[in-house]
Amino acid sequence: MRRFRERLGDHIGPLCCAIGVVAVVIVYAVYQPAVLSAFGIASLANASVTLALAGLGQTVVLMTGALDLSIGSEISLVNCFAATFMGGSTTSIVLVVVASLLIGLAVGAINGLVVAYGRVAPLIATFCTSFVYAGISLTLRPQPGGSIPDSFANLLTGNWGLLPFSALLLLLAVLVIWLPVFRSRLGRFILAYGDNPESAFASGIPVRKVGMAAYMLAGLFAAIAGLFLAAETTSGDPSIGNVYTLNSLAAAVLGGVALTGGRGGMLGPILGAILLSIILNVLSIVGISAFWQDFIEGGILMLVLGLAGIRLLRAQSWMTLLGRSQS
Amino acid sequence: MPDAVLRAEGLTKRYGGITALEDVSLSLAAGEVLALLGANGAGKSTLVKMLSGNVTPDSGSIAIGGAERHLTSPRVAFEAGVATVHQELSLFGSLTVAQNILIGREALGRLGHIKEETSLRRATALLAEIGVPDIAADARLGTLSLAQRQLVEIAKAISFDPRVLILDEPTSALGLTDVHRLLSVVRGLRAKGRAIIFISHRMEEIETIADSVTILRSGRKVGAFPRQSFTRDRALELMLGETQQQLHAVPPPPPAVQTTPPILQVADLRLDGRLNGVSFDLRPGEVLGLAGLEGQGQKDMLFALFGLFRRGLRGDVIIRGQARRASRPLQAIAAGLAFIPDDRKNMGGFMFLPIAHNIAVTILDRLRRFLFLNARRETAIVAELIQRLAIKCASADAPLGSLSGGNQQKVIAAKWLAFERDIYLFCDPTRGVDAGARETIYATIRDLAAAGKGIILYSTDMVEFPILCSRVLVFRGGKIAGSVSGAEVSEESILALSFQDTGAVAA
Amino acid sequence: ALMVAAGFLTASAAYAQSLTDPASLEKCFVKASADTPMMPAKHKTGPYKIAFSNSLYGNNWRTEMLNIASAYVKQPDVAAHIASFKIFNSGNDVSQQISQIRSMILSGYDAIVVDAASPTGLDSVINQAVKQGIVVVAFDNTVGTTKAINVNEDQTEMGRQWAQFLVKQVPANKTILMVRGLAGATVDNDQVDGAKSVFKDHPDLKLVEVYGGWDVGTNQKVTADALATNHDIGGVWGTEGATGALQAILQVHAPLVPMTGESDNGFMMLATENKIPAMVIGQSPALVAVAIRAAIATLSGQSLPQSANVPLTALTTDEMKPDVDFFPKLPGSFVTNISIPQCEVHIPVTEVVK
Amino acid sequence: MSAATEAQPGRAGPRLSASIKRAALPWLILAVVYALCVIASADFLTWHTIRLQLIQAAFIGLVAIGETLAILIGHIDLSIPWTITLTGMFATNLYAAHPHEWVAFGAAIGIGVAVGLVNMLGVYVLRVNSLIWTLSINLMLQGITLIYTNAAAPTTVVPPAAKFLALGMVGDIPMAAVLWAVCAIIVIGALRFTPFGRAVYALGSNELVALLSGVRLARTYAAVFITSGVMAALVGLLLSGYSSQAYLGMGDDYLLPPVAAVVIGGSRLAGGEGGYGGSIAGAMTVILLEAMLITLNVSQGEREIVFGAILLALAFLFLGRRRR
Ligand SMILES: Nc1ncnc2c1ncn2[C@@H]1O[C@H](COP(=O)(O)OP(=O)(O)OP(=O)(O)O)[C@@H](O)[C@H]1O
Ligand SMILES: Nc1ncnc2c1ncn2[C@@H]1O[C@H](COP(=O)(O)OP(=O)(O)OP(=O)(O)O)[C@@H](O)[C@H]1O
Ligand SMILES: [Mg+2]
Ligand SMILES: [Mg+2]
Repeated sequence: MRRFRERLGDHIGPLCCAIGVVAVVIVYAVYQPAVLSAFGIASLANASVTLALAGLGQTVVLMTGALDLSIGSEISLVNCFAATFMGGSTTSIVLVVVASLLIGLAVGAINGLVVAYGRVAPLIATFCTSFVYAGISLTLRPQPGGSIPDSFANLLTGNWGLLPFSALLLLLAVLVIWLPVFRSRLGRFILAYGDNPESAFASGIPVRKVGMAAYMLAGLFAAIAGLFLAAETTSGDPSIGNVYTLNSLAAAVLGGVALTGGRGGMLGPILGAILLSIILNVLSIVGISAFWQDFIEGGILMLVLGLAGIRLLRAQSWMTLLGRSQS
Repeated sequence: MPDAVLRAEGLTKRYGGITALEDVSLSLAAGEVLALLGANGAGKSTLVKMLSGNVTPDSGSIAIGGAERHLTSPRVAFEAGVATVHQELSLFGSLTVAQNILIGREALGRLGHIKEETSLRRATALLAEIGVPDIAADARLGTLSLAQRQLVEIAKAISFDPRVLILDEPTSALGLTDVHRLLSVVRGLRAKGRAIIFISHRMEEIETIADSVTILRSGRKVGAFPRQSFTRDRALELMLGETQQQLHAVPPPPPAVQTTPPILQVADLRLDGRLNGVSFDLRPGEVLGLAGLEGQGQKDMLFALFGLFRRGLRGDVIIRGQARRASRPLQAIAAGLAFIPDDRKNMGGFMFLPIAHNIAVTILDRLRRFLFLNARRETAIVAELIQRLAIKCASADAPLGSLSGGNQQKVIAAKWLAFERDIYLFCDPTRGVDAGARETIYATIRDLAAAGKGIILYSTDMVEFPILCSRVLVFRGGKIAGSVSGAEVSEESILALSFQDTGAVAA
Repeated sequence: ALMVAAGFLTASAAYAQSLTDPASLEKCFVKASADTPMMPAKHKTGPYKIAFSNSLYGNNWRTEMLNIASAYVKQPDVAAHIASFKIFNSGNDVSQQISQIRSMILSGYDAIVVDAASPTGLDSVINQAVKQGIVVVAFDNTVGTTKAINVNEDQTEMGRQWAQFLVKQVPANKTILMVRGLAGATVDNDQVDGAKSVFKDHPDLKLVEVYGGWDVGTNQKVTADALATNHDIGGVWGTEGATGALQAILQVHAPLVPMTGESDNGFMMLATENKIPAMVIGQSPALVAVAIRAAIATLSGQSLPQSANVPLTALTTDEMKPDVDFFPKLPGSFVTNISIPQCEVHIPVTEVVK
Repeated sequence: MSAATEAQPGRAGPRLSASIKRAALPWLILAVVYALCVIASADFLTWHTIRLQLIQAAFIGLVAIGETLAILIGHIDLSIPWTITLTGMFATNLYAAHPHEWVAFGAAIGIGVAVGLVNMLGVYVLRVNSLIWTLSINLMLQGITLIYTNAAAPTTVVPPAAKFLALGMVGDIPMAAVLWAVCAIIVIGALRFTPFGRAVYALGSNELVALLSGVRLARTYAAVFITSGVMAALVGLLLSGYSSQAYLGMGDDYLLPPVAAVVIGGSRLAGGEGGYGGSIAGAMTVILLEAMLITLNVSQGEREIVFGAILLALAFLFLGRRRR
């Protein structure tokens, strides 16, 4: 029983998100039954996948107890790169996809170098690099445009019966990146490092490499998100990623990932991302003015952050409370 | 000695002005248990941290199995065959017991994935081997008690199957039965030819398990001898050195006059599991000691009085006849309490702010003239305190962090002398403090008592009680196990009360 | 004001027939270039379900535009063609707009009107909509795909006309300050291309370019900066937000010079008040009405150019009439050209200011 | 004093010069940037040009007061942009309806106080990471502004006092700069010479020690975040005065530049070290950098790269390093 409650406590974030998603989808379907068609499901999936990927990337970094404010710029950068250089031929598509993923790893590595080896506080470090990456996207592509071949676009955004390819992409990212990482030692190290950096060092964990790897994984997920956005919009836009920085944090926090590190899984952020993405759609379907969207989005965030804070208020001693001080 | 598994030569480590360890050499053979003895701050943990790769020595060398090794990180030490149980545990609350034990050495499948089942089996076997099958290998570490965690930490070190195993105060959190289990594991390892360094403040354990004893004092090795020539008296003399004589030379203050009404009354104070019904009185002019083994509730008692627990505290705290149980430090301060913490870095002072600001922080309201601080008065007060406590500093504007540990501790005391309170709570005020500074702090405590303040002193250093306290409460399991007062206050009487049920270990 | 509104209503009733009248359409929808193809007509019986997918919201122009859209579809002659009309706002988030249009496809609309968040980002979802038989009309921020009808004002021509006005007014060897819009935006590039095609024939004029971001505050700031380091400015080529440029000039007591700008109420008020030679041509928020009209016309069997421009109307200071062309009682940020007579779009002020 | 301190000139010397270096560095950076501006255009030598930059710097400098305090206590305030816009919108609108200046200024201060209190609630009471909390508040305020204004700039009627503060002149000196100077003196004085200042540094150095020393944490948090909110609100009014109207984009430039001003000004992002003196130099540096990049016609992309890289270099070299 105690074990069960423990388990439930762990999964309370994902559970709440799952309930939220189901509720929102029901409201959606009432107002617009066609959303349950193949095309509708693909629409929902496409709308959520980018944020889900960004949320996964953010989660990896959060689990080490740091944070990444450059995720949005990384997404924009890869998006602009892909839309600018992806030709029509299969070889060039493959090359650009590979190069995009490498760019994601590279910008992640830069963050990791600055934070883990340069010992600059994560907040400032990624705040600064986000400007550098945004500047590079703007220089690469001063205005939205470029092109993405239909074949690539359809590959990522189409659907096969009830199965949207975008959901497959997310599944693939989870199967090929998340699961192998978190089933391996690296994942264990990431969690351990976020849980207690001093213990991690004393346990012989290569702490700097782990910090670096976390940022590189975040960059990789951001790159996939950027590629998906390129396919979805068939173009590049230097500001397209901006919304994902804060929203990825929101999705992760909604999904029960602790900002203090050491805790989190992939289901929570994914469900959190789906909830956040669909809710805006539903708001406009239900007829709530767009002006309310920022308000509601900010409100949801404040509510979740506040609730997490209230949980902390139960801390018994002032030392644990103040010991949790901000990054 | 060709069969030395571990040989350290001339290890030295300095932290700023403090010499933690100076020119210490050590050699350890297979199948040998070496007990490391020394007072608090003698440098035992520093030595351990060097042998485990957590700290690099300023000078000196370490050889393992005959080959010189540069233990630049814990990983290198593990690879060299040295596993360590640190004084502060190196575990992860959100991982399971098995994941903790095997971190970095998990059983991997062909795809590089962790085989959790295998790990679980290995961890379970290991726990059974050290005689603690009651700890479930798949339990979350965060749900275990401190003693259980200590055992997990030991299992983790043993799982390396190390040539050298270092145990830094592994028994401080353990009860009698667990200590027995641990000691038999150590014996088993010795039988397998492992070399073991064992640190403990409990003489009985040393007598039971050690093959040889090395004694540190103030960072220096002051003695090493085989178990046969070991006696408690000799060890104590070497550990405490002349300081002890010097300290004993000062007469203890007179016991408090029992007729004055108590300034502080504590009645049945409880804090879930950590304090189990503590009651006592404190009278003006009295220095009341809180003694006992580490972690028996003495510190929690001080924290509770000073309002550091926000919730969960039950029972009464009565100050000058008024109920003043605090759930915030501000309330405690208003009720007339001052608190001098042991953890200088995290709880004591503002390391990067000037000394003057550190001292004046408690009296900001009193220094206010209109909107502004009365700078002249502040300077005068600070200067007076610096002089009174003989704080060695370049100027009152120097950052606190630039001072030596002892002087930092004096500054922390100074800020509560600036803001005169009725009751002073001293939490191990001499931890890591050199002999001279100790004297100043002792004198300060005596002066306060003479001025009619009530003082509660917690110390990990047993010798301080006889020279400072008129009465000592000995804590065990969050309760007062007994008390001694006046001339009865001695290390022996306190130890006797502390060990009442663990004293049998020696047998 | 009520009288005026009533007058407009009766007047527009008279146009009821001409909403889909080919001759009238031809006057309004001018082919963007000679080789612009005609879009095939649809023959659906009305009334039609029309959705409007707007992107950015939260500036005056967009707010007036949204009000105009709601007002226009209620005018009796238009309402006769419309079964339902719904507005969706996505913000400047391309994927949000994509998913909104996808949801419109699901809802079975006959036509979708779009002000796009990205010039290329919506192409594939629009192609999908068209494949489902939906008529898509993009305006203002138009789209790249040729499956949609694009309706706009010719930004290049606008920039050119402003420049032509200035080269007539500004003495030789002076500097012209170009307060551009948002760096990188297509509209900004088009306007400046048009202007430079004129200025290149006047090499004696020195050009200084700054970005004003199309808003008053930024215009004011960058103009103040530019005025500080350039002392022989003879004219200001401004666009949206030029009110700020004019305020900066007044603020630092720089000489008053000929200016251009879009149809901001404040700009026209200041220009007439200070008697500054100025020319305004504005991107009209009523373009949305023209786009809705294009959707109705196509659905009811008319063929329109795939890319059409609405004729421009320029106004100079001496032609500006209070309470007709500009409105001294309304805020300076009010965009004045809320009607497009060439397209038979007449919107009373009371419908736009709420 | 002399009796209390044993003279150890050998130790005092380098430390003193280190703190002078720390205080001087922002001004040195400013001097370098100004020299670059002069090289870019000799007009930067004229009082006329300097005056214009001074007005812009004053706006940044005023909000940097709140940002400096927030950073000194180890936090950050990213809710400034939409506090500015909401205040501009609300106060000018209110003034149009009730043309009394005190109504507008009262409303502005009210908004500032309210935002500050909500920030304090999240950061102090709920202990949410200030970066995320204040950004969420910023989003929320954006929503409120859009709902309230219906996304249209409502009025061009602006309180004359706001206009005067933003554009007026005292002799040859802009009123905005005078206001800035007055506020700067107050803040520097408060940080140096009042119990409040001591509490700010104590809190930023080590919150637990501050708590144990009887520093009134809630009061200090509230004062800091309310000051930040009120300064943002004030700048919202000034900006409305400057442009004779409030508009929706008016706060957009106030997310990063105040933080940059504080960081360039030498305050440690982790709190406890620094002061407002440096932020003054920082604010001018930020404005001059921008003016220079405009004069040089550097593209937006390059501008961001340069900006981020300079800030990162400063952080790496001596500002925001974590200690181990
Ligand atoms: N909590 C900590 N306590 C002490 N030192 C730490 C801590 N965290 C990191 N370090 C530093 O990190 C270093 C070890 O990190 P890590 O093993 O990850 O580095 P690495 O990438 O493997 O380096 P190398 O390339 O030199 O092998 C140590 O030198 C130590 O100084
Ligand atoms: N990181 C550090 N920085 C500064 N001083 C240190 C540091 N670590 C240890 N010291 C100092 O070195 C001395 C030796 O400390 P150490 O922890 O080795 O003592 P110990 O013998 O293990 O004491 P205990 O019995 O209390 O565990 C002490 O004076 C301590 O204050
Ligand atoms: Mg290594
Ligand atoms: Mg120790």
